[in-house]
Amino acid sequence: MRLKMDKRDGCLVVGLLGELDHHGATELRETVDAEIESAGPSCLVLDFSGVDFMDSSGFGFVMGRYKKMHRTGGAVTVRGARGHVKKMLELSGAGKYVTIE
Amino acid sequence: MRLKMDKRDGCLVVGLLGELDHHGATELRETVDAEIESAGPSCLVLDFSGVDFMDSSGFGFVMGRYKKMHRTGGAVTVRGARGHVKKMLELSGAGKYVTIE
Amino acid sequence: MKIVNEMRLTFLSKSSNESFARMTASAFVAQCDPTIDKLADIKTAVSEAVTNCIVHAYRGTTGKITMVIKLMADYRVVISIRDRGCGIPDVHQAMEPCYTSAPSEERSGMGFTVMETFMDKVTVRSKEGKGTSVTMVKRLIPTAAGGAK
Amino acid sequence: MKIVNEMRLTFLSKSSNESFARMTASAFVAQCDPTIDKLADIKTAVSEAVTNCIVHAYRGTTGKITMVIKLMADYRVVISIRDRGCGIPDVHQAMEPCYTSAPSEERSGMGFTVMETFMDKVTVRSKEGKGTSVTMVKRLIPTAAGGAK
Ligand SMILES: Nc1ncnc2c1ncn2[C@@H]1O[C@H](COP(=O)(O)OP(=O)(O)O)[C@@H](O)[C@H]1O
Ligand SMILES: Nc1ncnc2c1ncn2[C@@H]1O[C@H](COP(=O)(O)OP(=O)(O)O)[C@@H](O)[C@H]1O
Repeated sequence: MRLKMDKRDGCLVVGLLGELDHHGATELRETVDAEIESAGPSCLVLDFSGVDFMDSSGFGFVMGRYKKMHRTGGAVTVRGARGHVKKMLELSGAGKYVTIE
Repeated sequence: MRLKMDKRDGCLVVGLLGELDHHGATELRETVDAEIESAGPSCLVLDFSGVDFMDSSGFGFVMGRYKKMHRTGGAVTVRGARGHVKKMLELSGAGKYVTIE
Repeated sequence: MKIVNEMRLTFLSKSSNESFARMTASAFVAQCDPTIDKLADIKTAVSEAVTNCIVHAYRGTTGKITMVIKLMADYRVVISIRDRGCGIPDVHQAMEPCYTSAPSEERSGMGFTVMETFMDKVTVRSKEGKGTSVTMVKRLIPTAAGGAK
Repeated sequence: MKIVNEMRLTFLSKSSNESFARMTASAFVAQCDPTIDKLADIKTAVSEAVTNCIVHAYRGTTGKITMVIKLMADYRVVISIRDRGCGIPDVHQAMEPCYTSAPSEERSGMGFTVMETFMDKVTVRSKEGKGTSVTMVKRLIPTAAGGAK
């Protein structure tokens, strides 16, 4: 997977590109977490508009970032999911913890 | 494979869409030959701009149509091949028998 | 029921093979002209089963995973994914939503739930120390009783 | 030389599996980040070898074709395609450009020539009545001696 990271008004915006499976999630996790630790954003936006595929490893990735942000009181938004990826996010029940736009 | 057939000034123009392998060539052969027999064109144009892949079964397909047209004195032109398909046509030596544009 | 086409793929339990397994399944099933939605369902279920072999069955080692796909004359697709890894001590518990033996690795415990949601039938056979096989069935065209295409 | 990743695919000698075999090879080799040109070369060579199993080896019947792909640590890809079909009586003759035993079916006799043109090495082993195996090697990155990438 590839990443685009951007800071806007105290928010860290992470654009994910590619297939968010166990392999992809493993590739991204460290980079995103390192950025969260150094930037200390009050909110994290995960832009899923470039995600072509997601399985339950993607749920784990979203919830893992939620837990990390939650520790410092930060919020997580998932944005731009389409088609099958959107269906998967709904199935995951992640909407109870993070905002799905 | 899919086909588009069109008649222009005594020419039969056949647009091929898809992958021209042994499976694809087998699918097309009869349809194209039936059209040649019923229309009796003086020239046959094979439009390869929609061909994404070709292997040596494609050589056989081109030469087979050349032989058929040649019997009644008709000519064959292959048009629009790109990239790998073009490289394959050059390798085939078909240029000695048909016009490659 | 007659098998129209069949394939067997064996590959190593490396995470880079997850997408390869999905693509292979998708390329094979594509012969039946499934809808894009059904193809996505199948890719997702395959991804779950294959990931489980990599993450759980062969934890810390590299082993072989076998995927067999059968296209049936009645438009059912039967996919079975097998490993010779650690096996599952309690299959019933493993299949419960949110149960995972690896929460610290950000596993959600939703793998089997996803398979059951997207496929028509999921059967799991497992033996501790011997391995696990997951067989999943999907109907590509609803049966006559189920209505039109 | 160390094998980095490996797969084995078995499928039936149906012509609809020609594109499936190419796609599978392409999806597996894609892990090495080959150029688009080299990937097209590999797909073409795989297509030739698989088609030969369908058209010649199992003429008039349906048999099994096995494709094994190994990705080596030195960026070589080794692909072997095997059948248990009729075998080739004279391999040397079979590999000559334009030789075909089936001219009436619009075979061009260029299959082996295409494999040899697009791959770095092609080895054919065959035994009449037993089957044929074609092993093809392609270097994805030229060796140090061969120059830069
Ligand atoms: N192939 C397998 N081999 C061994 N254990 C498995 C296998 N597949 C699943 N399991 C067990 O079942 C549990 C639930 O699996 P699953 O629902 O896919 O969730 P997750 O993979 O997120 O843990 C896993 O945590 C693991 O303990
Ligand atoms: N797997 C095979 N089994 C049996 N015969 C084969 C096989 N592959 C090739 N041959 C023989 O070698 C000949 C040349 O093969 P090839 O160069 O691919 O050309 P073509 O397939 O167009 O005939 C074939 O015509 C056939 O007689």
